[in-house]
Amino acid sequence: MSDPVLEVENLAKHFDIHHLQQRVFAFSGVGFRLFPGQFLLLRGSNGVGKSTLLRTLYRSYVPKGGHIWFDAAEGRIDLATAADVDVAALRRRDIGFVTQFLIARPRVAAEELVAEPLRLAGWPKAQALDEAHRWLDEFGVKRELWRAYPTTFSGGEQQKINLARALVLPQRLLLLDEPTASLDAGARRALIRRLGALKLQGVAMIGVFHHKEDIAELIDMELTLTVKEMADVAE
Amino acid sequence: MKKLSQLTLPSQLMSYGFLDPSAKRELRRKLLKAIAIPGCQIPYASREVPMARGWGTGGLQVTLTLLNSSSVVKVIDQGADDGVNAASIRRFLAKVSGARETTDTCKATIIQSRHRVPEEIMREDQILVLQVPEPEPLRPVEHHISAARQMHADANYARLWLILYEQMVRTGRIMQATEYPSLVNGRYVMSPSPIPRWDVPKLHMARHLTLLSAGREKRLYAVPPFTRVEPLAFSDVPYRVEDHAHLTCSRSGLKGFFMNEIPKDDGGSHFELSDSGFCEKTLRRAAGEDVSIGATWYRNGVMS
Amino acid sequence: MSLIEAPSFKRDLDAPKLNRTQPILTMHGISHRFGDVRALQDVDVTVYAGEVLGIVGESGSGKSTLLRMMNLEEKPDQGDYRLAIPGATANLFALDRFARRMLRARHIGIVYQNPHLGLLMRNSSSGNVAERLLISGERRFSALRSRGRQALDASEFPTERMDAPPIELSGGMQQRVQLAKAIALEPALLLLDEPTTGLDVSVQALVLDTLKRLQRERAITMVLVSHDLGVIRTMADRVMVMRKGRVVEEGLADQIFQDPQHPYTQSLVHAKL
Amino acid sequence: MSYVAARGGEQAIEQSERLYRERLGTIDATRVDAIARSLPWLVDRIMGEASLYAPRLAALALAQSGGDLYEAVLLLRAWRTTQPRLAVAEPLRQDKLFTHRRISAAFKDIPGGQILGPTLDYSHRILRTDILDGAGLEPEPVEMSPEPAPPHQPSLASWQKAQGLVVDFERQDVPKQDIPDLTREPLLFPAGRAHRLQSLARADTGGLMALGYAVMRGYGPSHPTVNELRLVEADVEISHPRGTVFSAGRVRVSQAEVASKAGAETIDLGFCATLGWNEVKIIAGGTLDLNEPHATKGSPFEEEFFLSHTEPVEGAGFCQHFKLPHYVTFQSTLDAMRDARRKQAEMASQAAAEEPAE
Amino acid sequence: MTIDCEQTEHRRLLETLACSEAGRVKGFAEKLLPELGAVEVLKSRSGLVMLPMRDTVRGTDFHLGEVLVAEAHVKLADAEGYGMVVGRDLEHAMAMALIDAAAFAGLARERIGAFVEAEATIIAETDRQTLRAIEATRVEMETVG
Repeated sequence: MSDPVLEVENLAKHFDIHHLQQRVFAFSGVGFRLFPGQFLLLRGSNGVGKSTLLRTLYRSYVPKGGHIWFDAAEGRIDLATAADVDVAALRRRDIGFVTQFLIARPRVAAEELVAEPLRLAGWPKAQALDEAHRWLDEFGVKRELWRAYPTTFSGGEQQKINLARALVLPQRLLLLDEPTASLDAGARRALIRRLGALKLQGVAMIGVFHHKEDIAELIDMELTLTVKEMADVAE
Repeated sequence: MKKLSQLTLPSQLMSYGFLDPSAKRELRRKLLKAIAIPGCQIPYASREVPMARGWGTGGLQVTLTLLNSSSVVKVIDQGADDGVNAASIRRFLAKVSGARETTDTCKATIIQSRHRVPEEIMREDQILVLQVPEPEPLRPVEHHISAARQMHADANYARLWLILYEQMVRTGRIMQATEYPSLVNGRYVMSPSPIPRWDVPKLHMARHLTLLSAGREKRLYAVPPFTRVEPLAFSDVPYRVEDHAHLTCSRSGLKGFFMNEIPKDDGGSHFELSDSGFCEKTLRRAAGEDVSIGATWYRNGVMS
Repeated sequence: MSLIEAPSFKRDLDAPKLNRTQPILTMHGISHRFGDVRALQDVDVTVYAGEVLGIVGESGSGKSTLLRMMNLEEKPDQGDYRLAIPGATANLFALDRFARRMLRARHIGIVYQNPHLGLLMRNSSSGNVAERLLISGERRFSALRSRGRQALDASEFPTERMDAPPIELSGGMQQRVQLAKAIALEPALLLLDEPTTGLDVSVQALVLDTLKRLQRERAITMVLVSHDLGVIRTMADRVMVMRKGRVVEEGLADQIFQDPQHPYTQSLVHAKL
Repeated sequence: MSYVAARGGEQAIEQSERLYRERLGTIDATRVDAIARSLPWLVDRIMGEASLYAPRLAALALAQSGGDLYEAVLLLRAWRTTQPRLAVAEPLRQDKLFTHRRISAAFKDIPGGQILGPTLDYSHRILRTDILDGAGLEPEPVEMSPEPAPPHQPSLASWQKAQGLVVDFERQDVPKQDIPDLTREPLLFPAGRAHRLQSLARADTGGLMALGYAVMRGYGPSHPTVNELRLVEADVEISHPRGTVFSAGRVRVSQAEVASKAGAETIDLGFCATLGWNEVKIIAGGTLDLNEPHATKGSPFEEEFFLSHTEPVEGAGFCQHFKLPHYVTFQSTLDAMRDARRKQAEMASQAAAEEPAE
Repeated sequence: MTIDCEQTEHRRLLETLACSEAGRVKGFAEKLLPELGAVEVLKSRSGLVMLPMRDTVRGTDFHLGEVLVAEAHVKLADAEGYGMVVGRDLEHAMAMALIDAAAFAGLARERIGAFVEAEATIIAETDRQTLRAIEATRVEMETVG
C-alpha cells in the first residue's frame, strides 16, 4: 500500500477566550491515518466537535497539540505547524473544504465561479467553461442561471454552485462539512456520484454527514468523538 | 598749500562694463559651471542693473560679463534690431564697454536676443545670449522651486510629457508654442526661452555657444557647441515647427523663414521676415550694395 | 493572575517552507519613531508571490506608515527591505533617492484612500495612467493610448470616459483610475491603502470585486491595509494584526476571523461580528 | 543702419523719456533736499526696500522718478550695484540701539516702560484743508521731560527667555564675513533664517502687508500680538585699520517681534527688521516669519511663496515686462491654434460624411 | 591695559569726528593741514558697508542692507590716518583721516584734544535733548510696583 495522505497524531484543540479568562476544551488525543481513496466518516452527537476537528485539520482553527502529517508533492509536511503560506498553497491545489455555504461575490457569474479553480490550475478559458457547464448541469443548475450572479440565488441553488466549484477539480484531500444538508434529492444523488468518482481517482475524504445512509457505500472508516474523551477510530 | 577738496578724489561713477568685478567673477564661475553641465540651471546672485527686471537683466548681466572693447554686439528683440528695448540695450552695452554695435548676425561676436535665434547660421566664434523670463520648464507642473530642483535631479520629466499628452488628447496636436521644453545632452530638460518652435532645431548640435540667463529668477544655463538639444516629442508624433515655410516676406520677397503677421486694414494680413537684420541685408543687396549674407539654417523652409 | 496567558506571537518565518512558496517582499526589523512616538517596533513582514496580505489595526497602529515604507515613500530609522525583482537584491532603504524612485515607479503600484494623493485631478484619467507609462520610458503616443485604455479596462473603468478628468468622476471611478495607474506597468507589488474607505457600500463591493478579479487573473501580489475587517476578510489570504506599532498576530485570514489567538485580535474580531 | 533709423525705435524711446521728464520739471538739489526733509517716512520706506541707507540718494531717486516708488527702488538698487563694498559692520544688537520708540502690546507695562516716541497712532486724522487756503501748520514744540530717557532699553524677549515663556534657542556664532548674503548668492529654498530675514528686510512694504494681513485675518494659523516694536537709531560700527571699532554714524532701523497667542507651553515669536522707520512692514513681516513653521504646503504663507513674491524689483519688473512686444510668442501660438482648428473642422466634416444618409 | 585705554580714547576720537557736524570737522582739518607735511592719499572713495543685525528670536545674524559711506585713508611721513562717515561726504571722511593721522603722529595733541572734547560735549547735549523729548512720550502706567 502507498503512503498515507494524512496521518494525524495525538491532535488536540481548545479555545482560550481571553476576556472571559476561560478555556474551552474541544478534543485531544485524536489520531488516525488516511490513505488515498479512503473515506473517513466523523461521528458523534451534536456539539461534540466534529466540525471543529475538520476546521482544525484545515487550519482554520489553530491546533493546540499533536501533528497533522500531510503527504504533499514536496514531501511530508505537518499542517499543525506549517507556515501559513504553505497551508494556503496546499489549500489551492491539494486540500478542499466543502461546506453548504457559498461565499458569493457580486458580479461574478455562476459559470465563472465554477470554472475558477480550473483556470487557476491553468486550464484554457473555453475548456474550463465547458467543464464548469458540465458540472452545473450535473448538479441540476438550470442553464439560464449559468451566466447569472449567484448573489441573488436561493440557498439551495447557491449550495449546488458551491459544490460544483468545490468538486470540479480532483484534490488529494477533501474535507466535507455536511455538504448535503438542505440539498434536493437530485443534487444529492449527483454529489454522491461525484464523491464516488473522486474516491476512485484516489481522493481521500473526511466528512461529517447528517444522513449517514447517503454515503454508506463510500465509508471506509468511522471516527467517533465523545465529549471530553479521547476519540476512537473504528475500522 | 593743499585744500581738503584737492585731496579727495572724484567719485568713480561705475566699473568698466557696469558690473563690479566681484559680480563678474561670480558670473564667470557660474557660466563655466553651466557649460560643464549642459542644460542644468545654475543659480546666481543676479545683480540689479539699470533696467527693470524682466526686460533682459539676465541676458544683460551675461553679456556685460563677456563684453570687451573689441566685441561687436548685436541685440535683437522678437527678431528685430530696431525694437525699442533692443535698441536701448544695445546702446547701453556699447556705452559701458566700448564695444561696437552691429545689426549684422555675421559680423557680431556676441548676440543678445529676446525670443529669436537669427536665421543665418552662427559660427564657433560667436556667442548667443538668450534672455529668459522663466527658466524653469517644470513651473507649469510644479510651483515650488525646491521640488522642481529635486525633479531635475531625478530626471523626473513625466509631468512635462503629460502636458504634451493632454494637448494631443484635447486638440489632436501639440499646442506648446514657444518655450518648447527640450532635452539637453540627454540629461536636463530646459526651457529654450520663448523662442518659437522654428528656432529650437537651430540649437541642436550648433557650432556656437548659447547662454541662457534669467535675471529675475536668478538662473543661468547653457547649450555648449555641438550639444544635442531635443524637443520633447512622442516617437510617433513628429516635432513640428510653425507652418511658415510657404509664407513670403512682403518686403524682401524671401520665402521659407519665420514671419511676423501684420494685420491689414482690409481684414487680411501680410507677412514680414521676423529677423530684421536678415531682411535689411537682403533689401540692401537687392538695391545693389555689396552685402554678404550668411548661409541659413532653413533652406526653402526645410531645416538643413 | 491570568488563568490563561496571551500567546506570545510566534512568527512562522522559521518554519520549513515548501519550495513552491517564493517571497516577493521581505521586511525585517523595521523600527521607526515620529518624535517621541514609536510608530513601528521591530516589525517583520513577508509577502509571498500571488497572495493578498491584509494588514488590520486601528488608526495609529502603524499600518499606513508601514505601507508608505513598502512604497519607498518613507525610510524607517532601522530595518531592511528587499523585493524579489531583478536588479534589486540590496536593502532598498539603502538605495539612493533616484534608484528608489525608479524602483517604485516600475515595480510598485499603490492605491490611496484619498484619490488626491494618487491622481492629478484635473488631468485626463487616461493621462494619469499615461504618466506612469511615461516614467517607465514609453514615448509612443499611440502606445500610451492603447496601454492606458487596457489598464483602465482591466480596472473596469468605462473606457469611453477615459479622457474625463478624475475631478468630474465619482469616488468609485476615481479609485478605478488609481488602480489602472497602479497596474499599468504590471507591478510586482500592489499596495492598497484603505482603497474603499469612504465609498458607498455598494460601490465598495464593486471595487473590491475588481481587485479580486485582477488578483485572480493576473496573480498580482497585494498588500491591503484597512481598518475594515469586512474588506480584509473579503480580500486577504493572510492577515497581519497591528497594534501600537507592533505585529500582535499573523495568520490565515479564516483563522484570524474564526480562531483569533491574541486577546487584542479577539476583541477586534468580536467587536466587529 | 538707415532702415533702423527709418523705423524710429530709438527716436521714440528718446522722446518718450523726454515727455516723462517734461512733467517733472527741473530737478535740482533744492528739490531733493525738500523731499528729504518733508517726506522722511517715504524716504525710509524706499531705503528699506532698496536695502540701501542713503537718505539723500533716496530723495534723489524719488525726485528723478517723480515718486514712482518701484522706479525709485530700482534706481537705488541699480546704483548700489556700481558701488564697492568696503566693509561689514558689527552686527546690531538690541541692547545697544539708541531707542526712539518702543512699545509692547503683550504687556501693560514692561521693564524699561512703554515709550511712544514719534507717532501719529493716536492722532485724529483730519485733513487740514485750511493749509491750502493759506494757513501754516507750524509744529508745536515737544514739552521736554526734565530728565532724558535712557538711550538703551532692556530686551523684552530676553526677559521672556529668562522666565521660560519663550524658547531660548541656542545661538550659532557666525563670523560677520560669513553671514549669508542675498546680494552675493542666490536665494534657494528652504532658505536659511539669515536669508529669510534679509529678504524680508528688503521686501516690498505693500506686498508684505497684503500677505501678512491675510494671515492676520485668519488664512494663517497664528494671530500676532506685537511683543515689542522699536524705532531706533543704530550705530554703524566698523573697524579702523589699527583695529579700533568705532561708529561711523547712525542709521534709522525698525525692528519688531510678534508673538503668537496660540502657543501651548511657550510663546512663539516672529521677527522682522528693516532699514528706515516702517512699522507696517515689520509687523507684517514678523507675522509671516511667525507663521511660516506652521504653513501648509502650497499656501501663500510658505517661505518660498512670500519671499518669492514680495521682492519689489522683481515683481514690479515682471509686471512691466508684459508691455514689451510678444509677437513672436503670439505668432507661434496663433500657428498652433489655427492648425488645431483646422484639424477639428476636418474631423467634424469627416464625421458628417460618415453618417449614414437617411 | 594701556592698549585698552588707548583704544577707548581712539574710539572716542573717531566716533566724535564721524558724528560731528561735517563743516566744523572740515574747518578744523583745513587748519591742521599745513602742519602735516606731505600727505599721500591711499583711499578716497564712497562705497557701501553691509549692516548685519542680530535677530532677537533665534539670535541669527542677518543683513539688513547696505549703508552708503565715504572713506578716506591717508599717509603722512610717519603716520597713517583713516576716516569713514555715513553718507557721501568725501571731504568729511578726508578731514577725519587727517585728524586721525595727526593724532597718531602726536601732532597738535592739545588742540585736537580740545576740539574732540568740545565736539563730544555738543554731541552729548544733542542726544540729551533728543532723549528728553523721547522721555516726554513715556506712558506712565498705574501699576503696583
